[in-house]
Amino acid sequence: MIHVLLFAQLQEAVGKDSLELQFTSITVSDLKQMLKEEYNVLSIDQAMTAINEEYAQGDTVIRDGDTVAFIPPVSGG
Amino acid sequence: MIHVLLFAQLQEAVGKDSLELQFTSITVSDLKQMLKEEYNVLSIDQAMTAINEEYAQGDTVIRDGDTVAFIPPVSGG
Amino acid sequence: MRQSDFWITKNTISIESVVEKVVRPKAGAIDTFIGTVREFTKGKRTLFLEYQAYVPMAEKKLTQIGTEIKQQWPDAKTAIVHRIGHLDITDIAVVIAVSTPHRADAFEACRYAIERIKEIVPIWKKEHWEDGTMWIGDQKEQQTYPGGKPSEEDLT
Amino acid sequence: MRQSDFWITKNTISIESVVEKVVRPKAGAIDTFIGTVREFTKGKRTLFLEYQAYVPMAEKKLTQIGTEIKQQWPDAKTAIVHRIGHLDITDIAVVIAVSTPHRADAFEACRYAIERIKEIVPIWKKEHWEDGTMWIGDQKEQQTYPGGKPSEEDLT
Repeated sequence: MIHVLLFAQLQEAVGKDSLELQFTSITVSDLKQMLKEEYNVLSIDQAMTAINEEYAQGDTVIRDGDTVAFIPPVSGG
Repeated sequence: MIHVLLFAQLQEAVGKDSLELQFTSITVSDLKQMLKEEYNVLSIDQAMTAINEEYAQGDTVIRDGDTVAFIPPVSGG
Repeated sequence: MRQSDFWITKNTISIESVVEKVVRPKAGAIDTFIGTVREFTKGKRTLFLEYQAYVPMAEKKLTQIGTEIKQQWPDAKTAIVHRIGHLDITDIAVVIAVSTPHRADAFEACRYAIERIKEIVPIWKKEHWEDGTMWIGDQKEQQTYPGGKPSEEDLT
Repeated sequence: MRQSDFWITKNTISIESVVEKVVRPKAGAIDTFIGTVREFTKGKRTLFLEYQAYVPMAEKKLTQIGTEIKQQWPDAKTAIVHRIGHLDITDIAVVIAVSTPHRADAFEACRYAIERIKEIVPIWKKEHWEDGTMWIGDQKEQQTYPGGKPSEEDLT
């Protein structure tokens, strides 16, 4: 099981703040592609990805038990 | 009458925080010279001068009723 | 008193509570940056804002900024708090405090901290304007990330 | 609330009381500089400090610095308070707050203010060290003024 966290415009586009997905392993890029198609959220392309609270690259493999967060361009301050 | 204000090391050197002097007019430079000799305060040469709370040049004439302050190098902050 | 020097809060931020974390005998200078909610941005009127954060990661990234500052300015001590939730005009959204022995470093390190917050800390601002709402991104006006990721340099 | 935004006090300075003078809807950024009493300077240990001011002129010159900032950064609002009398290690000697619509100006104007304080505001610091006392001058490490006066540029 992979825990997915969504924030800001992604959260509103998907209509949920988290998802539980039945993968044992998937790359960041593939997961993004899957979500883009499933929920029609094009803006996920602009989002950074964090695995277990650390930024990760597109080719990083997400494993069972990981928490993945999609992070739209930030605007703190 | 000219009112003279002294601060910091000048105040301690002269032993007073103010003086009343019987001049009707005198330049800043002449007043400094006079005080330097009278009180042996060489450090007055490093002091800036303010007349009525505005900085003044050495050739400015101080007049009866003016308040003159000698301002050693400042160290606020 | 709270343990960490880097935190997210839903409550009003007390500036003194942030500054007191960096006051110390070694320091003669403290620079603080305070971000407040501005009413007008490019002619558009903001009614209020909503900040959202990925809280545990945001606190981790704020802590990382403190570590980065320590590496560049070894004598510096940093504290940062960011508020989330509903904020009205003039409310304080963020307070950064950096103390150093001498003032030039405090200014530079504090400036560094606010720039880094806008790069790497997962916090989002939703503008509530008179005529609609929008999640604001990309305050630094960087390009979007083609690979969906910032460069190594941005993140480390 | 006090009328002026530029003042000298004998009491403990509340940072919030200075910041609240510059908070406003137009501003999104506030930079503050806080000067505190440092224990060690070039290896010498300070026990406490004594600040003296030519109060009415000092308040006038602080006000002038606010005016200078307004000329260079028209959207800025500034408040400055300086404490005098006996100050212990870590006590706050000065607080400057500058608010602007955008952050770069706040940092620059605040930095400008502290530099100008050290040039033109008649306030003096007496160090009380373990082994003696001294009035400190010339923090900017400028030359002494041969004519007993700073240049026009320094004063206007």
